[in-house]
Amino acid sequence: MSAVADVAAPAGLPESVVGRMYGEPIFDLPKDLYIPPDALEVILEAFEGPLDLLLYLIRKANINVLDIPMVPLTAQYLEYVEAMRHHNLELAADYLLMAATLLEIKSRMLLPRPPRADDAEELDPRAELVRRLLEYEQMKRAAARLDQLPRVERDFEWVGVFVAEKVVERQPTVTLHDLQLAWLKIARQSRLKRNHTIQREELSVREHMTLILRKLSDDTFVVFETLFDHTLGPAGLVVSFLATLELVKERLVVVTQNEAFAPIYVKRADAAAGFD
Amino acid sequence: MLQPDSTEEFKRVIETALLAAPAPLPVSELRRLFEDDPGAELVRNTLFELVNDWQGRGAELVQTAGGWRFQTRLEYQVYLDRLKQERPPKYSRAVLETLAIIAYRQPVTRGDIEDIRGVVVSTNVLKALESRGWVDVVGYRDTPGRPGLYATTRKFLEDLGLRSLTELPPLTEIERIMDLVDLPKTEEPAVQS
Amino acid sequence: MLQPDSTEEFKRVIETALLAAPAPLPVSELRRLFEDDPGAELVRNTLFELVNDWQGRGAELVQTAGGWRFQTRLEYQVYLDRLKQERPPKYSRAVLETLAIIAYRQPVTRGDIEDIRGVVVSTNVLKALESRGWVDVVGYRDTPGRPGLYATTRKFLEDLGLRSLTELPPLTEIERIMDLVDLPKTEEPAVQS
Repeated sequence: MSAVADVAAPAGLPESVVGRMYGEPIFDLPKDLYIPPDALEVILEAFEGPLDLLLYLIRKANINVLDIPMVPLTAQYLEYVEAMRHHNLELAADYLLMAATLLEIKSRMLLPRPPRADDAEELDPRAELVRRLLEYEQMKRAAARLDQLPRVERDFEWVGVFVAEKVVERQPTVTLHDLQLAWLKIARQSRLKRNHTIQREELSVREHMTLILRKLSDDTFVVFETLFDHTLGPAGLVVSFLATLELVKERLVVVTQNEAFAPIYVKRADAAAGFD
Repeated sequence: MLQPDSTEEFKRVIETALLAAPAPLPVSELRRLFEDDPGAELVRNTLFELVNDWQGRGAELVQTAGGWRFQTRLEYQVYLDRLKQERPPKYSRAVLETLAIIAYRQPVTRGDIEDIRGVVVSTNVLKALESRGWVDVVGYRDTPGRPGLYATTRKFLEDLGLRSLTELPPLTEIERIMDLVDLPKTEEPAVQS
Repeated sequence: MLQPDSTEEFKRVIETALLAAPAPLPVSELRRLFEDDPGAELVRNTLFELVNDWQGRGAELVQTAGGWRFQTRLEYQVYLDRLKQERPPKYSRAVLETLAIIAYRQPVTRGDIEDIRGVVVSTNVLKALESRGWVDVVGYRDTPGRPGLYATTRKFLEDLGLRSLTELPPLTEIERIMDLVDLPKTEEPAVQS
């Protein structure tokens, strides 16, 4: 970053430093505007453009920006530009444009002002230049102050503590609605729905089919009566009975009775052969 | 302030570096915080002090392969999870349909499921449901190959907040609506009963 | 543990979330940590308590544009810098002045910036600010060429620890001088009083 004389010079540099040459700060532009060839390039880089250079000249000469003496300022500026040209530095068009502007203002200042018909206030040819200078100076200072604000990674760091998580897989959630939709998709796909409309009663039977199969998991014969849970009440018993019949029909269980009124045994159809 | 002027301040520097570090810091790195190397032992003792200081807090100082770092305690995961934007993953259509068939038609074999869905049911689908603890094999059908009979488990009911299978959403009503609304969309003209 | 069972634990949850958050958390987000919404006031009071609790520590709880966040105190940067592989970028005056103009005069086009600075603004300058995430194009001016309108981002505010643009350093000093002149900021020649 190049440093320049500025009220709000970036931290660490004296205000009067206008640039650096070979690492040594340059504190002043030479009074007579003779600029050593090596320094010129440095100085050119030190300014952000013609407005910046003009502001420097104005502040340095302690000129009231609201009442700029155009003749000496223009002369100084032109000398500076001339010096740059003398050293064959490629002058940015912006610098030449400003030179033309200054000359134009100066000539308008020198002309006798034509008496105006009305009492309208006079136009100051410098007004626009002053406005631009002040607006630029304002932004230049604002930039320096922004740069001084504490900034992350330069002046402080965000705190970021590692988040420990159990290495459990995040399980998908399923809602009843999902199940319903899934079934409807199946139904839509096939003609299943005509044959397999699921009724509540049927579902209850199917639930008991599963319960009975779980009770028969030992692969052994179980006494028929023990399959029934009497706490379920009459309706439950009927459903359990229907479930058993359905299991028989689907050939999932085998029911045996050696003789009339003898105990009825139930066994999973896939169980290893018991006594037969 | 180039060197901390007290042991308390020394600890604060190490704590602050660990709080802001994007990765675990080994002792060798922590020594570099100071202009004059405090040595490994002093740093290590300070780390142990910090571990104590953070007892009972929401984060803890732990030693990992890469060095020391602060991390949140597992008990706080339940809170932090609520801030996560990401939705939990969704099961594929195949998994959901298989689950629906097992739930509504249990006990069913893999073949039954394939008959109903009209496509082959991959092993992964059934594995996903089994490892979730939602379905299991409750028996075998006495047919060639003795295929396993799948049914839903108690955990399935619990996880979906059901007391019994009869509390599954009834399908008749919606199927009726579907017959009215969606019929034109089916491939083959369905036969109305 | 679904709800914290004490106010101390409540504070710990909020503290832990803030320590672990990758971005500032607004009060509205912090309320979401809990199964039962504790309300904004309780959360806000807890935040103020935490600000106090962290007095004298190496990090502080601050409020930025996006919400609340822990950051290290400026005094500790001298230590933390020693661990850094590379220095943070220093911005040229061209970049800083461009940033200032965008910040104070937004939304502005590149042409507006060039008018104020009196020089051509190189593409690299704007690129540097865009890649830092500090400015972006928020629209296009309806003039020939439809130039992009630049504005500062929330990240700009956060990175500079500002809650809003109104917290930018005031321009009053110079504006006072300009008031004296009372120059219209238009293109027409101004009228001197």
